[in-house]
Amino acid sequence: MQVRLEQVTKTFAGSKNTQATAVKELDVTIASGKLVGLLGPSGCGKSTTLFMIAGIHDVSEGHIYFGDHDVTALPSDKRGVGIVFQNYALYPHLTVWDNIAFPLLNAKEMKKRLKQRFAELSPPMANFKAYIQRLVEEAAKLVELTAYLDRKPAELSGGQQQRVAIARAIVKNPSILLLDEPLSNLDARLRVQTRDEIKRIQKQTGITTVFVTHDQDEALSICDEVIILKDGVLQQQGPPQEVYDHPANQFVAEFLGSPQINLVGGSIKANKLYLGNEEWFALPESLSDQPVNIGVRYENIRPDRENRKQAFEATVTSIARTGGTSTVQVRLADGQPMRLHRDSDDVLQEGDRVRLYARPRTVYIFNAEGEKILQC
Amino acid sequence: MQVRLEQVTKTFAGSKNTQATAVKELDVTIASGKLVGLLGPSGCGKSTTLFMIAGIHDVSEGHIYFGDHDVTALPSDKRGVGIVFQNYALYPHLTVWDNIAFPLLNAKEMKKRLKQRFAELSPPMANFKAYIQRLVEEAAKLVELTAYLDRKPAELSGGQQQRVAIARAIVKNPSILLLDEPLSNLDARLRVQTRDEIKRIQKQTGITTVFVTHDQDEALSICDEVIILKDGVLQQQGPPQEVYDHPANQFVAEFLGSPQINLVGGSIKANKLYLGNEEWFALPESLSDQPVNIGVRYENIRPDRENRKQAFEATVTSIARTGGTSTVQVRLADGQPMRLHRDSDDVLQEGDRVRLYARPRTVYIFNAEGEKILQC
Amino acid sequence: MKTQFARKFAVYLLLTIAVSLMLVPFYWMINTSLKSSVELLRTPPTMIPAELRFQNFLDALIKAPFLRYLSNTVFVAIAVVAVSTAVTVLAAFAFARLRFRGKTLLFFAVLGTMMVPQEMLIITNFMTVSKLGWMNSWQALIVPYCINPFNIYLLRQTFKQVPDELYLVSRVDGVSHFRYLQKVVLPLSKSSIVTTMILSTIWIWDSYAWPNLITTDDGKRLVSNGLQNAFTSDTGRIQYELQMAAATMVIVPLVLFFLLLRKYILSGMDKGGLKG
Amino acid sequence: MLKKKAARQARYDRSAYLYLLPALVLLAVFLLYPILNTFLTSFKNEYRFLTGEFAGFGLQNYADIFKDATFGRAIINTLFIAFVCIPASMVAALTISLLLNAIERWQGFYMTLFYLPQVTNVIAAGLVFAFMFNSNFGLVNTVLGWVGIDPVAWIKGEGIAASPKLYYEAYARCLFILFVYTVWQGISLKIILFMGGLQNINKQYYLAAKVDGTSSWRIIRKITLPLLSPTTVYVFITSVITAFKAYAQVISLFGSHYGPPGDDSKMMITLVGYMMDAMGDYLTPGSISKASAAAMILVLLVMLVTIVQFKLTKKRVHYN
Amino acid sequence: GGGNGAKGEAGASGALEKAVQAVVTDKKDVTISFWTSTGASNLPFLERMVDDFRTQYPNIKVDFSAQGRVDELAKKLTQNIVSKSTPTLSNLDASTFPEYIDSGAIVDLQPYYADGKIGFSGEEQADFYPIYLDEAKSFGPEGTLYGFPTNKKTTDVLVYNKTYFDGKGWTAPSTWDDVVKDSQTIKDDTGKPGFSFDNSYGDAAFKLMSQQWGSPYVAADGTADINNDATKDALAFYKGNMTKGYFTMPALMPSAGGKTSSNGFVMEETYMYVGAAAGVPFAIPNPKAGQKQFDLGVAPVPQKDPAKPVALSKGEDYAIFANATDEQRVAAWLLIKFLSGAEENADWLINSGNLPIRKSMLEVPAYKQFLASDKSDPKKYYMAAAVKAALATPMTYDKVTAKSGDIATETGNLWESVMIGGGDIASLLSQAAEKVK
Ligand SMILES: Nc1ncnc2c1ncn2[C@@H]1O[C@H](COP(=O)(O)OP(=O)(O)OP(=O)(O)O)[C@@H](O)[C@H]1O
Ligand SMILES: Nc1ncnc2c1ncn2[C@@H]1O[C@H](COP(=O)(O)OP(=O)(O)OP(=O)(O)O)[C@@H](O)[C@H]1O
Ligand SMILES: [Mg+2]
Ligand SMILES: [Mg+2]
Repeated sequence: MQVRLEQVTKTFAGSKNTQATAVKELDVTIASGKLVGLLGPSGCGKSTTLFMIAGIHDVSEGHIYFGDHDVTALPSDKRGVGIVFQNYALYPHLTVWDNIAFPLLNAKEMKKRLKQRFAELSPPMANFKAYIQRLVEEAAKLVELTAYLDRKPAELSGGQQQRVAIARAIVKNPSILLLDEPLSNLDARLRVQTRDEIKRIQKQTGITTVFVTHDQDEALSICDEVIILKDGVLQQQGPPQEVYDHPANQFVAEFLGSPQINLVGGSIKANKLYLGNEEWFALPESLSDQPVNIGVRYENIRPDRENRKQAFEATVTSIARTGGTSTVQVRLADGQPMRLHRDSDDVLQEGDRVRLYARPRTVYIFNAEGEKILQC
Repeated sequence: MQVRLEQVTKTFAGSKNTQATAVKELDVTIASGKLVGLLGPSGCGKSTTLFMIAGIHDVSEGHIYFGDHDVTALPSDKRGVGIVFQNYALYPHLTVWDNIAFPLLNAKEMKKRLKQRFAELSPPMANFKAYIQRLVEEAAKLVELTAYLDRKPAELSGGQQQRVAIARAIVKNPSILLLDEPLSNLDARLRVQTRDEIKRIQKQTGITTVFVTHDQDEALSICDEVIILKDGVLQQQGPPQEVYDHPANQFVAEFLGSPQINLVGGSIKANKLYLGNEEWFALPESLSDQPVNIGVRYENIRPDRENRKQAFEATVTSIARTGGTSTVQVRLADGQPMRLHRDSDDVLQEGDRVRLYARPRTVYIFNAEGEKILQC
Repeated sequence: MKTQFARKFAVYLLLTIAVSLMLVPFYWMINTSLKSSVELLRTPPTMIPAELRFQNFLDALIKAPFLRYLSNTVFVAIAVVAVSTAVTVLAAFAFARLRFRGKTLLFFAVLGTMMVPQEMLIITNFMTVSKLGWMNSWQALIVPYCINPFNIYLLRQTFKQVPDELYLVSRVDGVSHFRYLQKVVLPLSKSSIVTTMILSTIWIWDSYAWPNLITTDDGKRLVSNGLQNAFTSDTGRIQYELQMAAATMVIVPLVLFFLLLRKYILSGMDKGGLKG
Repeated sequence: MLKKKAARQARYDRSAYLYLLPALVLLAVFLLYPILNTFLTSFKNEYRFLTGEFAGFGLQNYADIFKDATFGRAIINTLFIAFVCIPASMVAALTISLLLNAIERWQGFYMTLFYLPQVTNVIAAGLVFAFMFNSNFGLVNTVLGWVGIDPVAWIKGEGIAASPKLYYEAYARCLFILFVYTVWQGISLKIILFMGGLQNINKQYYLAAKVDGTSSWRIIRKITLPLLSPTTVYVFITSVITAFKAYAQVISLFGSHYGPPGDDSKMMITLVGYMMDAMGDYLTPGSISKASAAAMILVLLVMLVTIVQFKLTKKRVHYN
Repeated sequence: GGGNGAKGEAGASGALEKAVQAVVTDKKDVTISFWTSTGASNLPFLERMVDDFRTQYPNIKVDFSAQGRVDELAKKLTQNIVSKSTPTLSNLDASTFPEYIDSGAIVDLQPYYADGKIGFSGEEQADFYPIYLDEAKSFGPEGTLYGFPTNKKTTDVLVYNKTYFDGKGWTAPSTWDDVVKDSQTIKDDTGKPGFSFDNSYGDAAFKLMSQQWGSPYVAADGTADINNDATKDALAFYKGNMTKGYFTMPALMPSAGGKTSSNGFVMEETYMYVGAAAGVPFAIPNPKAGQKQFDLGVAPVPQKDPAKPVALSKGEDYAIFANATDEQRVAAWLLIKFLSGAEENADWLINSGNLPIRKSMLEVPAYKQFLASDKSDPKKYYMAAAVKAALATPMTYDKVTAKSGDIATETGNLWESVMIGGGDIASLLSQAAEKVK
């Protein structure tokens, strides 16, 4: 199912007669069957957007469509979405099993659909209860909770609780799945595993899925598209690699990429790009003279072994190894810092003078307002 | 302050007369003034350990020492620790300001200490209230919440709530700081920033800090030491790079490192290591013949351009670009998969046959029980 | 450690003192119920009956058809508790959770009815009931008790404390309001619901004027009427020892009822499934 | 704009009326209708209950009431119960509840004991209080004797009609007895309600505060009480409303003439007492409507007080 | 409201005859309901009488039930009048009658009383103590009989400590002067007040004494007449003796409290009191309860002027409700008549201590035997003594009015206020008179 937000705005009435606009005139289309990541800094309106799609928050202005259907006024129980809350929202009095089975057993629509599916089952199963049991167990297995089905939420660790919430959302096979930071409390292994599993389920069933995350790795590795918000305003939407490679503005460039992109001051003078005071390369387009910020990602800066013309000089100030790679900190001629990545076993030493280069197409040029004015 | 756990065990009485051992005979010493990361899969007992240190959970067996002082029976309010709960535990009826100021204004000990510090302030401040105000504001600024001081928790986003909890723990400058996944809901930028800030504060004040995280990057980049648990049992303790480079067993090797370490089946025959069926290299030590698991990290596998003897052949099956690097999936001669990292702009193609090698000292050999039997 | 103990001790001591003070009338009731009519008149009164006269209980039972009154009361109480709990829960849920027009107004109407003295309503209600032809009927004893604004207010207050997220997630899952009420709100609000049930029961147990007015048939009397009427002589003198013996017997079911439900009152609202 | 409004409307839960239906029907029949009837009756002059005849509508009944000095006394006494006795019994109940909440062992046992007065027979309670304040051998005087205080004649009316000083002394003593009785009477239920409320507070908050080294007293003040506020407001509002309807306790303590023997001013009368007296006189024309007028004034007063309470407490009540 | 009454009058005799024919002759089945305020201890005796009636009239089904104290019963009746669901027959307090009559809620019994077939013969009518019928006749207008005396009649008597009196060589005082004289000696002798007057009915002392002193209490036109010199004198008399410590009140006795003197009396906190005849058993001392053993004496109430004795009757009367059909009325009347039978009442009177309402009752052997009880059964003995004392003085009644209840409350309060509170007699009297106007 396609989800379309049309000029959607959400304003909260604060406790002291103040108003907070959490989402502003958001225009976004989420194509049917896609897995879309919602990214942005804390407090940018991700959860709010999700809640509006789910029908939990009223839309202050604008419209939301599921397919061709305007659901703006549709109550949440009629929207047929599945959701994982950022704070889990498990039923505290129910066991894990009951929590997962809750939507199956207690939603009329759902039950009808399940009964039908049960009837069409091949090979057929003996009874409906066993079918439910199987569904719950499958979901539990997926999130590795099979051993905990009898426990109450209070007896689970944080990550285990989160997994129950995921199982509960997935078990009902919704037509739209909304996940609010579903993996934030999981360890790396389980995280990768669960996200791959979500991806698999999503692919298999074609559920349109919106996925809030603050982890770009996650976003970049499983999402078909990402939507990037800042202060409730849409910044960019597109396939993750596309957005990564072609950030729409300085914010996106800075936000995506870990470690953060290198940003150094520079300027355009007579259609030439200056890195600090040093001339770097000539621009393919003509742009007015102005001070600019130049963004280059770590991995796009390499030692220049071929003596390229466009290389620039720097001094290694420190080297930090993290896991398999080293982060090398260098200083440009005018003192601006920059970082690059090298393999851990590279032979650079502190104090070395190196020549570095980056291909022009990996260099983003932003004006003073943070708008991207050029990427070759 | 040094924290020492001696044979600490924690057993929960479950709801149905069952017993769950969350932590088992844990022997750990956290050196004074260190920042220690507590790692392990979800449900392995991290929070439980933290709660026992804080005095929130009673210890079922064993002893906990702060310095030379046995605190096992000391109530939590006498322990002088600061804590961030995994689920924040913000006071719902108080504003952000009040939440942060809560420990400053409501603990007698604390207030006494603050008054003293206030008296010794240079330059001196006009009144104590202003001093508190300043402390709260500093903490709020640190977590970028200055604009939200008047709000109640319910009016904050998930990440904002988490930041309040961090500010509340940090503001009181505790002698031991316990953080339970304090950054799980923050976006990458804020995450890096906050963790650096925590590191800075920790360094500056010398607070012994225990830090639960599921993010190894985090652990590896800021922790002085990491402690790795599995099912409540200590697996390894040591400086992060040390643990990364010299995992004590297969579990640790698998757990640390993202993406996960390559593990391929092999065997030892006549003191030679076989990768699948292919002979790889001779072992420097003599070991009995046995089937083994061989672990090699992604970044330690490289295309062999120098035609080394110890290289092995593989076929590229797929290439996935994520951000700045590509993950290359290859198949060994006997069909076992392996992955390696390359720069995104490497020229490998699917179907290419490549020769790969890894230095022997980056190769871990585990026996069938998952114990490490050799790392050259 | 020492202060810890001293503190605990002080708490128990205070509670014990408070409990003793509270229980004086209760003790007096039992004390009186075991005295002979002769000893009852002794001045100053004896603190412990010189001779425990359990005969009083038998006498009380013989004097009035107490078992009948008691079973009547139990029947009415069960009916009232069942119906009024249903009515109250539904209304309280609507007030606590649902959105509808006129909510504030209706809620204030409910609150408003709490303010009118019950005694004033009896006159009109008597007319209503007699017009309905309910005189001397079980309905007349049951139906008017099935609405209690105090309980609606109490439950609304409790229901409001169930975390919003639980409601939201069940709505998103397509769970109907009723199901949500049944499966989530009720289990989480056990303690308050049980409290209202106990209050309703006590209400029935203690109510005197209305049942007295509406029943003229001895077969439908409730215990409170029995208590008042059975032990009063024509000269207005009351046989206290019998009355107290009867009173003691009458409250036994209430105490048992409370003991049975006590653990629910102390169960509280589980909030373990939420972060934040 | 129009469209937006339509959207809003659709978000109303229509089924709400279904949920309310049984309650509203019963409410209308057994509460609202009688209230309306009372309201009408209060304006009927010379209303004769038996025949329903009356001499037109008017404010005569209200005028009569306001001319009556007894009515003023009823208001004062009622306010005393509502705003002196009730707060005191709330504080006592809250204190006991907090103590109860602080213990684990025996908690249920103590709860049960505290609950017993709630089921104790009203007559037994009345008897025991009369006995407790008996001037010769009452418990209170006995205890006072232990600490060397002379016995006090608690419910004593000698000479009070002749001497204002004696009258007010007697009045003060009666108020004291009423105070003790009212506090005692309401405490059980309040403890039950408070305990329910306390159990609903997430223990996590206590943990967080405890780790910070917050003293128990501070925790109570800064966390327990604010989070208990919905219960407290409920208890307060309903207790005050109940207090305004106080009647049985003054009757059981002071008899149907509302005072010590020798007093004919009905010094301890309450609003409902006033109403009941008028109602008790139901055969006298005009009497029932006078009672109705008193009831309406009572309702008006309670409503006023309740609204003020709501306004005052609204900001302080915390729901999650 | 008066519809029923009007109909009753229009076709009175014809309808009555028809109904009598149906019930008595044709033995047509008819069901009546009968409510009583009789307390639990005496109820079985009344029940037995009703049972006897049922046996005698198998075609009349009687729903008999006790409905609590007389004031509760009255409240209930009033409600049921409004909702037109009254019982057929009930007993009522005298003060209830005027308003019930006024609103046509009850039936005039005169036609039944005088009926040739079911009424009372002249001889039978003369058998009743006239006071009771006169009082019933006084409820309504001239010539009507809206009530009919029940068998629950009593009056106040003087109870005294006979052992003490015998010790002094005294007999029971018959005048107030005697009472004062004896009290003075008692005071000097024991330091205790000699006399107390129950105020369990609130207004009893006020009513009795003011009338003995010559106040009309209720004027001929039915209005209250209490603010007069006679009343003032009576009050001043009692008050004066209280000040001297000769007289007391129940509320002032340590052991009594409340409104009855008997508890103080058995503790010898006083030596005489005036109270209800039926309450005499409570004045018997019980050594097991730590009380000193002494004998009682029971005498008629003291008088101001023995030549013009005043003693007040207390009790209830039957009424038949207008709601009832003609046949039910006849049946109810038959029950009333049955319940006033002499033989029938013996057990009731013996056990309840109430006064006989017919002279012939005194002749019933069982009752005769009761009156002759000796001390071996102290309770019976003293109850009989109380009956004898009560019968010794001719009784009177006060005409009831719609305001009777008010007057009683006011004067009751006034009495306490004067005697205990020390209030000023004149001003309190004028206030009270104002209030009951
Ligand atoms: N109150 C409890 N009763 C029973 N079992 C519990 C309780 N609390 C925790 N456990 C169990 O103890 C184990 C350890 O829990 P703990 O909360 O320490 O895990 P954790 O390492 O913090 O995990 P996570 O990363 O998911 O938060 C888990 O398996 C959990 O289910
Ligand atoms: N109920 C509310 N009342 C007022 N403001 C609110 C409310 N809920 C959210 N906000 C504000 O709206 C903004 C967006 O909130 P939202 O929860 O959507 O953020 P988010 O993107 O999900 O952040 P996070 O990653 O921290 O969860 C925040 O600044 C938040 O403070
Ligand atoms: Mg969020
Ligand atoms: Mg945890």
